[in-house]
Amino acid sequence: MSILINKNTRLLVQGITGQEGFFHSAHMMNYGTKVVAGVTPGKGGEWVLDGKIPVFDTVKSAVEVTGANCSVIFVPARFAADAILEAADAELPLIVCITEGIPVSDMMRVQSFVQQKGVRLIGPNCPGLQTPGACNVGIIPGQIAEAGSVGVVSRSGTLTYEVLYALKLNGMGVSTCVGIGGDPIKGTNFIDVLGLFEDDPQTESIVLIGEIGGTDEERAAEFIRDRMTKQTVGFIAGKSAPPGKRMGHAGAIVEGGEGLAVDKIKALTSAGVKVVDHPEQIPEMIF
Amino acid sequence: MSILINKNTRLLVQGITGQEGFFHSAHMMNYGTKVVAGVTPGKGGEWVLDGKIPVFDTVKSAVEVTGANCSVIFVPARFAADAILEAADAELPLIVCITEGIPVSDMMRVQSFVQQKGVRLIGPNCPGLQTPGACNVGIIPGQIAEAGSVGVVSRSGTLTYEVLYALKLNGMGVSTCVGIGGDPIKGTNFIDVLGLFEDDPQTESIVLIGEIGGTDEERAAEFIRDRMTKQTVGFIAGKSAPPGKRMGHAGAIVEGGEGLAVDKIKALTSAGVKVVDHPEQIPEMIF
Amino acid sequence: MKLHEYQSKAVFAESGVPIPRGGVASTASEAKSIAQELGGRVVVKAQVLVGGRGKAGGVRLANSPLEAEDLATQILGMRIKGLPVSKVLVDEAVEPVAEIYLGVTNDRMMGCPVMIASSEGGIDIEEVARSDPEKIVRVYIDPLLGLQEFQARYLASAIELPRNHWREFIKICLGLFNAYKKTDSTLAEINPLVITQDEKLLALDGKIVLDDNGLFRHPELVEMRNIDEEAPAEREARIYSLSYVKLEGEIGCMVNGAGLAMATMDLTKLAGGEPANFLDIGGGASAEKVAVGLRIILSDPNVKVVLVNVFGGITRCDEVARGILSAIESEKPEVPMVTRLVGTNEAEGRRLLADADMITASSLKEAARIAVEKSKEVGKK
Amino acid sequence: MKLHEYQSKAVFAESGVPIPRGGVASTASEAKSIAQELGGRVVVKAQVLVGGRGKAGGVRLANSPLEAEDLATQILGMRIKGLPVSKVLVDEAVEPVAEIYLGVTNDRMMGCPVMIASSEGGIDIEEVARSDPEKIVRVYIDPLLGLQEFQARYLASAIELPRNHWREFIKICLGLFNAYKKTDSTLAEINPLVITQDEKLLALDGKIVLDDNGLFRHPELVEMRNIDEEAPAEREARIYSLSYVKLEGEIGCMVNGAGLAMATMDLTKLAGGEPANFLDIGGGASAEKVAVGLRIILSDPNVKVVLVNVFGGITRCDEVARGILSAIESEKPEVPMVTRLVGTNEAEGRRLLADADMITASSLKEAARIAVEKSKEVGKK
Repeated sequence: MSILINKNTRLLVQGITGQEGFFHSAHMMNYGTKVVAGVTPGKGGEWVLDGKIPVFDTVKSAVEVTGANCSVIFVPARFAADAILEAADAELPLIVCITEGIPVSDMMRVQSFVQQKGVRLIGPNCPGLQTPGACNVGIIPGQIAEAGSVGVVSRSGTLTYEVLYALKLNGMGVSTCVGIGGDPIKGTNFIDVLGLFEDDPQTESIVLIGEIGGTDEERAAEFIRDRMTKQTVGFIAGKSAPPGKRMGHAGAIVEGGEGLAVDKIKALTSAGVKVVDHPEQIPEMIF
Repeated sequence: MSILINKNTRLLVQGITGQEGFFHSAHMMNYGTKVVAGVTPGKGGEWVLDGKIPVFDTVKSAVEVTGANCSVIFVPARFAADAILEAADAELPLIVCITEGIPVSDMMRVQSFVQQKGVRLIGPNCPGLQTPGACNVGIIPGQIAEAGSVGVVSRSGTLTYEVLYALKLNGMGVSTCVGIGGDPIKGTNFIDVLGLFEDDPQTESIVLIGEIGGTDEERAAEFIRDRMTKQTVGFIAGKSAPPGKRMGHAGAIVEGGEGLAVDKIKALTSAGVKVVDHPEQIPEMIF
Repeated sequence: MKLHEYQSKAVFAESGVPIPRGGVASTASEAKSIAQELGGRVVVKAQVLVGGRGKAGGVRLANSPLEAEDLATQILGMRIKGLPVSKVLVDEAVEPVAEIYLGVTNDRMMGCPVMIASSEGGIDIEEVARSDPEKIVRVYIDPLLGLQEFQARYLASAIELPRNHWREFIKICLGLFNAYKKTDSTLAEINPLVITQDEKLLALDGKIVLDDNGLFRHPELVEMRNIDEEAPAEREARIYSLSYVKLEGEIGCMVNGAGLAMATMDLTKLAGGEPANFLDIGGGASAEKVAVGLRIILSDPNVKVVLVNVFGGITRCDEVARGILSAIESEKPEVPMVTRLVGTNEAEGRRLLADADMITASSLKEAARIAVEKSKEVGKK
Repeated sequence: MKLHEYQSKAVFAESGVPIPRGGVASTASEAKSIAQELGGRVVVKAQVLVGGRGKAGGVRLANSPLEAEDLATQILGMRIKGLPVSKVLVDEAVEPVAEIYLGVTNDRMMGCPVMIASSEGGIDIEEVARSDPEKIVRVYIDPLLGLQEFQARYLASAIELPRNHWREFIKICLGLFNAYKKTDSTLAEINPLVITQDEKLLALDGKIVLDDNGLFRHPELVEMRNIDEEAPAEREARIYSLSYVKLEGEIGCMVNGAGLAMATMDLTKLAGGEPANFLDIGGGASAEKVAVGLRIILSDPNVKVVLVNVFGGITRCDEVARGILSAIESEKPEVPMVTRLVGTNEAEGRRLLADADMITASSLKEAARIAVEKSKEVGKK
């Protein structure tokens, strides 16, 4: 078993006729993901991707017609909050938002509504999820991971690909890879995913990739100490980042003495996590 | 046993130094209610009611110091939403709002927050609750009911007193009387209270007093049909009220063909409720 | 409190809802100059707070400023369902291609605002609800979040609005919701919202009902109240915070508490009479307020008997009695009065009324029975 | 994006927060006339987007317009922590009786705004957090409901503000929250909020940090950006949507992805070097963007070697190679370049770079090691 997505995931793509949405929909379909519908307001009734995927005006009608149970969002930042709210209102149990650059004020409102509705949001500003061999939701390249027993959870994109690739080169496979995103306020945190991995029989060990900013890794360390039985290997990016500067990701900033890589490494290490110095070291730490 | 309030209720009065709050606090204390604190912003540190009741600036501090577990609100309408929000934020499990005239827009916001917090609001625009012989929260006169086995739930004030008095004249006692209030949007509805009465061993039969406007009574009828085993006697005020006119209570209006007394009486009757023609008939229907 | 069409449309326009060009006139010559300024055909519309203006001849098309003047003269002289027309709205005439209904109101059961749209605009939405319920589409709005674009899009899609109008329609939905919210309305409605021949959306008629409890936040809206249109009794009741509703019967009722007042009316009817009014003097009423209430009842020429029913709690029976005596002294009513006082200071109240020419009853049922009997006796005289 | 003190205070004032009388000047003579208009003592404050102005002599009291002019001349000639002072704020001088801290920011962990107050204002709140943590009071704000009066009252009570100031303080809290919300800020702070000798509250200094992601909603705020204060490299990066942070080391890093860019810097450091910058070219970067990125790196005179690390996904290695070649052609860099390209179109990318004078590495670790070695060699020359 994997977590969150599998062969039965019926995927809806919000923003399917946009450049990015279109490009990645094709990739996801090639991967074998069941893309069942797209939404672009004003384009309902069209068919895209070799006439295979119907486009709807609203999420509600797309879900009613196609039975989609997961949505991935590729709409521009200024429309993304509305898109997430629409998916949450339609009570899609899993919503994955790839979009980067959503205002924090929007995300706070969205988060509050999503929690009220009891649905799960992954992201925003994330690469999505991949259950190798079964389902790919988002933009994680398809050829860099094989199915296996390592669960991967990460705040980063390319750095995660690096880790997946290193695992593959070392003959190790992945149960599910979850990119939770680099924004300060996000739908799903490390501890949510760690809990799912702990309960997933396929997952035998876990790779956690964190970075500077916030205290998510510290909370993860607490959770690992108190609740996890499976082995966890960690990497924290940004040891060399100066305080007060935003390192690309909206959430990657050390502020008021909070969010330092060294504190996160300390917390994880004392919770029993093996924290490596560079991503290519990860495979050798897993046994 | 009674419902919602009893001898262990530790009551906080919001607006205790106002004319109404002060007057009714004295009455409630005379009744034997454990009034433990008052709140009036800017008057924290004073003592009122013969120096027996400490006044606090905030609900939070009042609760911390006195362990209050119920609040009754007497503040003017324009400050009432804030007062309810403050009580809900302090997670007081029972909040009773007597204030009349709160804007509907305020109540919609308040309601949403109160539900998120998981606390119970009674009212607004209600006379409060009384468990005869044990506790009186609000403005129901103290001498018109005896302890007993009849549960009373009502959208009205004086009409309820009339019923309580008629019961008393006929030698019948009351377990708890709950005035849920005459506003269109309120914290607690008939079905909430009916459920509590159904589960309360002391309550053997129930009097439900409704009025025109909305569909609360219709929903109550459904609930009674499906879930209640105890005898319920009903009265609906407003059979002679013309449509489109507001009969005093903000919620007492027949609009768009909805809220007619005749429909409510029909629904209740077909759910097995004995609906009487005038309040003084009620005692003879209870056995 | 209801706003007039012209007032509602002004509120909508402030929130970005497009309305026809036009102006409001109190005289025919004002109407003429507005028509002149607008040019072309205009529509002259009576501004009264009651439905059915059109059928009553209160909405007329004029081909010229002179005709507009003429029609305004006629309409300004009308009474529609008893209400005088003191203003007309003169709008550019628009020939709609389609008529849509769009409104937002409070949903009591859901405890939140609901926005309602229908492709069948231009007629009463309750009529559509009866005849074509599937033509009505609703979205429930989170009171904390407010209306979201996706909800407006859903409405556009569900009423099958042509796609070229979506952007504008969504803007109008958001504008209407904003108007509803910022005025603390209980209803804000555009009916019809039309598609014009040049492919624009326009709010041809509008209605706002304000929440009286929210008026303290809107002194600018309170000023829009036209007191000329209020009956004097209603105005007096409003000023003294009495809940008063005039009815058509002959038994005047004065009661403390809304539920008890309705029950008293109902019982009067059950006993074979007809209530002349609903009147709730509220909790803890002063003698002055009681006296005003009684004066309002007595000012209704239909009233043949007065029934006072007070269950004292915060309200003190002696205070009520004093109010009654004071009104009797000033008004010297010739109709019989039946009183039933129970509760706080009941004995003192009865004592005060003992010398007045007053019938007392101990139960509500008895009081109603006597009042009806008396009303019939008066009728026979 | 940060707003200057004078800009922040203007935003606060619009939301009803009281600020001192004053004006902003770009020249000493403007400063003089503002001082003249204000009368009395004034304070002349350097407007730079960096802390520690006071210690650097950028905030001075003037007893006369002439003195204000003199001080403005001095301050306008200063550089504070490397930033030139191009404007001064001239405010009426106020002698505070008490200094309060009041700020609102986003709480990452709670996912909502938090308002923070302290009776210990006038100093950095992080310092108070270290020395007197119990002097800091927080209220978490429901993002849909917004700040409520009871929460502001709680702050007033918890910082033991004298009661006569509560009403005004609550108004200021609501105003500050409104300013924070309507500008999509991540921080809006009044420090200090002072009680004056005539018992008034006044926002003596203010700071707003805008959410760059929210700027599309605020063209009027974007215009407040003073591009003179940006380093040219930062400005170019911003225009091309590159994430660039200048650092003090000698190894220039160009990477796709923020996390990978940090990891590359970290590894450089682990190998004994110092990164010269953080630079994320983003996902799916074009050759042009890559070339701009490389130019920015090469414009830093400290850079002794360039390390390019690209893990191709959406980003294509051949496109990156083309960008590198184009930058090499135009910039003709003399520093060695180490590249590691993996993933989409990796072979084509390597082929393109084969002819250029370029060191290639296959692993990240190896790339970092070589880059550090090369930087040391350069150093020895």
